Amino acid sequence: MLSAIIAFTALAAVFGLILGFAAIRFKVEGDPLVDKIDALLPQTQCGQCGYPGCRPYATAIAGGEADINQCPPGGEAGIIALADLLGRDPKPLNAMHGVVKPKRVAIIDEPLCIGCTLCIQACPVDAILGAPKQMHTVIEQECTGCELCIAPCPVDCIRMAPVRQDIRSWKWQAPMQAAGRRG
Amino acid sequence: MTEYALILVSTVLVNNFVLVKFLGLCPFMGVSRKLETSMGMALATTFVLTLSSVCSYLVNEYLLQPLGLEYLRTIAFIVVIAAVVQFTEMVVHKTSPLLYQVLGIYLPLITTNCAVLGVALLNVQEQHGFLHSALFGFGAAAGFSLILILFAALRERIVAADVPAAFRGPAIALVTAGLMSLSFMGFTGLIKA
Amino acid sequence: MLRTGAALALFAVAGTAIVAYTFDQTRARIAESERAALLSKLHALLPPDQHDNDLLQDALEVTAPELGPRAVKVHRARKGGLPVAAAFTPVIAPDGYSGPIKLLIAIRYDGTLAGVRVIGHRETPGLGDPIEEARSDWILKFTGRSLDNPQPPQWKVKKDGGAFDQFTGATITPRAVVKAVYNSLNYFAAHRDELFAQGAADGR
Amino acid sequence: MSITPYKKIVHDGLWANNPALVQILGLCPLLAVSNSVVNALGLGLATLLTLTLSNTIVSLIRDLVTPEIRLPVFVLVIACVVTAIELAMNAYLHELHVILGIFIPLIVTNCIIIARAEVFASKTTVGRACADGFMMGLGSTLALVLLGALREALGHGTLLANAHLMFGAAAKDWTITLMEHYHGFLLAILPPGAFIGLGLLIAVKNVIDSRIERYRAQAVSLPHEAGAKA
Amino acid sequence: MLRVIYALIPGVIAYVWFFGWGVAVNIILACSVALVSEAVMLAVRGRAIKPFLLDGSAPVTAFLLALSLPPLAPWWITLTGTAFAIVVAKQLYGGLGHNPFNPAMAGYVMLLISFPREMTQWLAPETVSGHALNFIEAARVIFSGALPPGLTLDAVSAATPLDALKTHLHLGETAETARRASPVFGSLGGLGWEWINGLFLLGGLWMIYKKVITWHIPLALLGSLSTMALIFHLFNSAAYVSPLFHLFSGAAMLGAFFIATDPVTACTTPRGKLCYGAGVGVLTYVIRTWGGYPDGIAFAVLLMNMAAPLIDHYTQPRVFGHK
Amino acid sequence: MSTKLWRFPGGLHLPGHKAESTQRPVERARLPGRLILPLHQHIGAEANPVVTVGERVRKGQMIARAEGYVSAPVHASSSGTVIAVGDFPVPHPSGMNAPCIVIETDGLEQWCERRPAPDYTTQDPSHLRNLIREAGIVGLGGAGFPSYIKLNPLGKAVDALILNAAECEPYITCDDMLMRERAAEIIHGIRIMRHALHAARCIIGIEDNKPEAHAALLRALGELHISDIQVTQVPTRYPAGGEKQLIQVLTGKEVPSNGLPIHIGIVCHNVATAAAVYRAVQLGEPLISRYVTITGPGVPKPRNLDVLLGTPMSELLEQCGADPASISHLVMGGPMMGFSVHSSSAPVVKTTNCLLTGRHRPAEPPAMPCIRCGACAEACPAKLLPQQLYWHAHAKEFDKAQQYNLFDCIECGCCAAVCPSHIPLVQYYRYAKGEIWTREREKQKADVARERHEFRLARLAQEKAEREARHAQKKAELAGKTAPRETALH
Ligand SMILES: Cc1cc2nc3c(=O)[nH]c(=O)nc-3n(C[C@H](O)[C@H](O)[C@H](O)COP(=O)(O)O)c2cc1C
Ligand SMILES: Cc1cc2nc3c(=O)[nH]c(=O)nc-3n(C[C@H](O)[C@H](O)[C@H](O)COP(=O)(O)O)c2cc1C
Ligand SMILES: Cc1cc2nc3c(=O)[nH]c(=O)nc-3n(C[C@H](O)[C@H](O)[C@H](O)COP(=O)(O)O)c2cc1C
Ligand SMILES: Cc1cc2nc3c(=O)[nH]c(=O)nc-3n(C[C@H](O)[C@H](O)[C@H](O)CO)c2cc1C
Ligand code: SF4
Ligand code: SF4
Ligand code: SF4
Ligand code: SF4
Ligand code: FES
Repeated sequence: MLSAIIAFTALAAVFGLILGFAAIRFKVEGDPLVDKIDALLPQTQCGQCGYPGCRPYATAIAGGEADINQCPPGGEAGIIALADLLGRDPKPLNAMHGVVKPKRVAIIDEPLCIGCTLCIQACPVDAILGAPKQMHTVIEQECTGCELCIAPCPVDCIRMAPVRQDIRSWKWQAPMQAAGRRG
Repeated sequence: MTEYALILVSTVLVNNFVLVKFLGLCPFMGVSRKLETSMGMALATTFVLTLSSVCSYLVNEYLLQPLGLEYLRTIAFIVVIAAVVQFTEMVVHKTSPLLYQVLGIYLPLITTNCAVLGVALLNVQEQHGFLHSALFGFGAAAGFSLILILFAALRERIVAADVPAAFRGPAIALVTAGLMSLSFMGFTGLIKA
Repeated sequence: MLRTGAALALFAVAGTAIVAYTFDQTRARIAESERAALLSKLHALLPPDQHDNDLLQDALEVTAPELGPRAVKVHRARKGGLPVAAAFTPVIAPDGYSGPIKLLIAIRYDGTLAGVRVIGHRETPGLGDPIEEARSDWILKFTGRSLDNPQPPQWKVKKDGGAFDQFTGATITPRAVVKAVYNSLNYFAAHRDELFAQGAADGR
Repeated sequence: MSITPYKKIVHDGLWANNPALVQILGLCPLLAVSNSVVNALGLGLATLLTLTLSNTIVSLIRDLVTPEIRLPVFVLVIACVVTAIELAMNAYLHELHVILGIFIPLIVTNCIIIARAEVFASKTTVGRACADGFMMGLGSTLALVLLGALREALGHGTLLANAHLMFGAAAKDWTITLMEHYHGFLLAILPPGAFIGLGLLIAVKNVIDSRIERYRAQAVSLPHEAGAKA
Repeated sequence: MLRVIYALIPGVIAYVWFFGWGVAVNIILACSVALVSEAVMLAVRGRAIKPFLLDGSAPVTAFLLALSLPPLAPWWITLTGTAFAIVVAKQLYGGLGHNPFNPAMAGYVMLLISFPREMTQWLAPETVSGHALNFIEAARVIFSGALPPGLTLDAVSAATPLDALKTHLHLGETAETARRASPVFGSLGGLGWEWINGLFLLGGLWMIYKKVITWHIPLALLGSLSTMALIFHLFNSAAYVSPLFHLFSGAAMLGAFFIATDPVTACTTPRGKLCYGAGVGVLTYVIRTWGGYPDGIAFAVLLMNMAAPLIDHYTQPRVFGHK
Repeated sequence: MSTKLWRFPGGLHLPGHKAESTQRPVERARLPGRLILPLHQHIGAEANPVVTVGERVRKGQMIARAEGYVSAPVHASSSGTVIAVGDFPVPHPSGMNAPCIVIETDGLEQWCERRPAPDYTTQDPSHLRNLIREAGIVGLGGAGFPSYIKLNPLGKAVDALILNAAECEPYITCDDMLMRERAAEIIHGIRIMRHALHAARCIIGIEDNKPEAHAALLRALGELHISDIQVTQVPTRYPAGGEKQLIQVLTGKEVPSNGLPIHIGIVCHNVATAAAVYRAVQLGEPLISRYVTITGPGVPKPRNLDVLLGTPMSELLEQCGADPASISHLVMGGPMMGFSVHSSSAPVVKTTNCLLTGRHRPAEPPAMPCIRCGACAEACPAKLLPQQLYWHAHAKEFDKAQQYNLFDCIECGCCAAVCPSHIPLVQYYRYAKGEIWTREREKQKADVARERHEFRLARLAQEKAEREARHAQKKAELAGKTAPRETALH
């Protein structure tokens, strides 16, 4: 009994000291992960994931609070990328957070705009130009299509339009599925 | 000489730890999604397993046996293992930051890889000597690594396959492991004794 | 750092203490169960009513090529001091299909078999494993046989012109077992008296 | 986190987050000893006991341990619990202990235990920790027994063979023979069978889940059907 | 795929010639089971059925499985084996083209370890047993287990040459005495087996000529197998039989040209194919010579299937314009 | 002559189908009522219109200016009036409309004034390149890459100028006929190119299934007493005309992956390009016409036509005795690399070498899963593993496809041609490449968005801080004001 205890105190003390060192160092690992995750998110900043922007969502994933299938703009590709990074199995997009939509941009019907600047305040990427009492316009290539500017507009002069397709932005589609793939 | 060769063949192929002895399955399932990661894990495990096999032998031989503390074996071994893992961790971190990048995340996982404790316990159960313990540990690790890497390569191919929805993910992975162990039955009887 | 070390040591002490305590509590019982386990195996072949000595106490170790490479423990049954039977464990049948087969063989003083049991083997499941008592009663057929039943040349499997059945598709395993039993009978015949003569002292 | 409702704990442990079928942890004992119902039950109960105790203790001491030594202390606690249990089993269920062999001490490294201690017990109240331990244990025990039953039935055509190892001589005749002169489908009791069997169990669970999912979807009549593929 | 079946036919005929009509019965049974289970699985998975039933892969699987079963194997053996091959080894992975393991061999090995007794009950060549079972009799044996009157199982059955060789060597005899002792041996390999293998060899060469398969795998396989055999034979001809025996007994040729070459489960890069074939050959020899099972082809193929993705990964050809 | 030839990996022997369109002599295509001239007929930036609707233009007059370095101008291929500048159907796999200039021809064929430079040897290369650029000449053999760029050795010593006369794809014979009928022009063009490049050697690579063209070239060389241009016959095997393949066959050198021929001291031009260069430099004529092969089961009288750029395809089909309505599907280019044109009203452009017509679209057999037979890998001239590329592209694992060197695929179509499972492999590769490019773009866009978002957050934080500061200040002032008054009360 006594010998047992002595022997063990010795072992455990050594063990504790060694571990003491190492355990502290593990802490640092956390943060780069958030960056890695954030780098995979589409940065639409739409908040559909239930967090105020992409980075918060990234932090939530890293913290194990959020699942990886909550970002509709990211779509299937986004989820797979996250699964790869985190070594999990991919899963279908969680319908609670919305569905995958074709990419769209906001267009302000300028004659109607009363220059209330509400949309400017809403836009997460400052993609709307304009000053008080002057009509506003959307910088198309900066707009991420987050739709946050739609709601605030008092005169409903903002609508979302699909990004224009032309011969240069066109790309080959995947061939129809191999034989027998129903639907 | 041949005796030691036989020990290796027996632990790597005939009594493969993962497929025949059912040890170290969690990392086997968990860290086999990507080839690179599986290789990192294989490397780390091989090192730790061999080292801890030896250390636990020493502890058992020169601490527990003399003091008649066999009943504390499990506790002692897990302590040893955890210590070895941490030790490896530090050494790697000090010597080669690059290798640390690769192995860093896996090392802690190894503590709860029952292959490691399994080897230690089996060494005692089958009364292996020092060298035998070392070889046994190494062989076990080699077997584990071999299977892990092959499995990872297979899985990378399977994710692209048109697997029925119900079987996607772990299910088909287990079926695959099953077929692997089916193939490994071919080695039975290779070592008589 | 020291604090953590100390704290851990504390936990270690506490833990060890508890375990050690449990150990003390269970030690006796464990020893008892181990005895019982072994005894029950022996009693299957040498029923308690046929002897009055403690089989586990009255044992010795012998090494003989007939009985296999390693040392074999011999438990001796006596009644009123007179030898009744001896149980050999483990007798090794070296040439099984996929490795050695471990046997427990009990032989009465008169040279008849009190029984044979397989206590370990690696034969092919479904082919070689009918030698287990659980799988078939093949092994039980040895009980009561002796060197003159059947005659020595008959101590073979039927396929080799002997008296013992083989299993369909598997001759090697039974062949190996029969051979081992036959050998140990011979050994017993040759060394019977010295086996029982040797004082019960050793083995304790 | 610390205010997980008991209902959720139960559901998680038994189904939603079942250690064996969902988290895929603690596989080694699961596959190794599930070749008969009795063995499975034996190890399952041992695991259950360990989980409950370790979770409880961990949650009790969670305020005493500094973060650095959290892990080692937990490991130590678990190791002690397991050893104690092992000694007890050796004393009172000797044969079973012999059969289960090194897989009892191996409960120490059963990943699920340390995992629960880490992510749950160390962050919540004793009651919940205990409940979680019990439920997780129950979850894996059920999985074990299910797999054990599957393999024993297919392999030998029996159930609960030699139950006396566990329940004493009274249980000698509990053995249920499903099929007389059954050929014996050896695959089931050999290692490959273990893997494939578990794979099938998981698949079955997935099917059930997706059925439930679809049912819900229709109930709520979402425009798009979630998870219903292939 | 149909051309694979054409290439099999000469061998099959020889098979029937030496071992009676049981083989034919097995093949028919296996084919029907294969097609049915394929259709069922496709229906369950919601895939189009017709194209996949017509692609001929299921029959090939069935043929190769049936050819590796004992000629009088009871019907339920063939049934479970084929079903396992198609359902577990093939369809669970997504069917044609997706399965990493050779379905036929997976089925065979499953049977071998699950029902070793039935799987080692081989029929003796008719020239040995002197009994010629016609189609009806064979079918009756297979489905009801009832042998024609006046026949006992022991009379018609015998271990396969490889098996017998193992047994005799196990008894400490030399390869030579073994070959004299047992009637099942022929001049090259096993009695009858040499013809069967020879004809499979022909079929295989025809497939290479027709570009159904490439030469890499068969060459590497047979090459490594005979090299191993030669080395050990020269080293100790008493304990190790000659390369010719290895090439012309068991499933050597069937394996080399029809089984190891399954494109889906083998390596796909040229160098990979060579490694793969060599691996199969070596493993086959190792298992035949030192392992517990008389023939190693099936296990060797499965083991190499396991390694195929890794080999492919490391044997990519140098792409045009790369260093 | 027997010069040492090398061999490129893979490749196929395809039925040529060339005789059909070489029986009849080349004839000028009828002048169409309107010419439709797309602004984007080349690799690089779209040209920029310099004419307005209603404006009268002469033949050869520049109507759209090159925009930037990699670009080419567009010229009026006949005289007439500009009646529209806007989107019209163009030959493109998307079947979309694109910006074009439409000219209503007046049939007068009035040339704008031409500045021939008969003696190019006196010109310095950069000036020649400028002429060629101004003439709107782009590669007529394939990608339509502005030729003047390829004529710029970038300070590197050019070991060999290779003329691609292989014309390896079935059905296409425009280069063949050009060589038979205008060998001299080609030779002159080659010498101009060579002068611009200071190329040490000069080789014309021609497949050995064109004896007449080969003879014509030799004859022309003889007449012009030129001995330093070598004409080499290469074995007929698709895609021997592929730039990289031809270079390997003739020189044994491999163009490095994602490198350019110039990096190994070689420049490769098509023979038609050479002819165009001759007309541009020595006659001062910009690129306004080219030979086009009209062939395939859809046309009764398959032949080659000398076509003004911008001529609607339907007119050419009619001229070859086909009723455009009866033609079920129309491919621009060959059967291997061509793409279907959705409307026969689309015009002929600089890269239109062939119109392949079919009466009824061949019913493609259903694609079965890949059985990894490796036939594709044997056929691949780039020594890729098409089955692996397909496996990953199909599973949308594009990064893996990239690891298997997707971007070394020249989309020659050999793999798809031999695939026993009839998998449209090339489509998968084009799809995968497109996806990868889009993801690159989206990634960049996302990074910008992230910056802007973070910038905004910072700005808001700052504003908030300032507001609070002001607030606090106000408070302080208020406090300062109130305090004295209270004292005063007492
Ligand atoms: C896979 C396999 C496993 C076998 N396992 C055994 C076994 O465990 N025991 C045995 O006696 N024979 C076993 N055999 C059968 C032997 O090879 C041999 O055929 C059998 O003993 C019959 O021998 P006989 O020809 O002398 O009757 C096995 C055969 C195979 C193919
Ligand atoms: C995007 C792109 C950029 C190119 N840049 C150059 C260049 O800078 N210099 C050059 O000599 N050729 C350049 N080339 C021309 C290629 O070398 C090649 O001749 C051209 O793509 C036509 O060959 P193809 O029809 O086989 O594609 C370029 C081609 C492409 C597609
Ligand atoms: C598969 C393939 C086949 C080709 N075949 C020919 C050909 O037969 N004749 C030809 O002139 N160019 C052919 N090309 C285009 C050449 O690669 C190259 O672009 C062209 O010769 C460069 O000359 P250019 O810039 O004057 O067009 C082919 C390209 C590819 C990718
Ligand atoms: C040359 C060749 C060999 C084949 N060999 C096998 C075989 O050994 N086993 C099998 O199940 N199928 C075989 N098949 C059929 C088919 O490829 C196989 O079932 C696939 O694995 C199904 O995905 C073969 C097919 C070909 C063309
Ligand atoms: S849903 Fe996706 S894009 Fe939108 S904020 Fe969340 S992470 Fe960003
Ligand atoms: S303009 Fe509207 S839609 Fe576009 S980014 Fe700003 S808020 Fe979002
Ligand atoms: S040719 Fe077709 S089937 Fe064969 S490997 Fe290539 S893609 Fe697969
Ligand atoms: S298309 Fe690409 S992959 Fe296919 S053969 Fe041509 S180069 Fe190779
Ligand atoms: S239980 Fe997790 S590794 Fe064995």
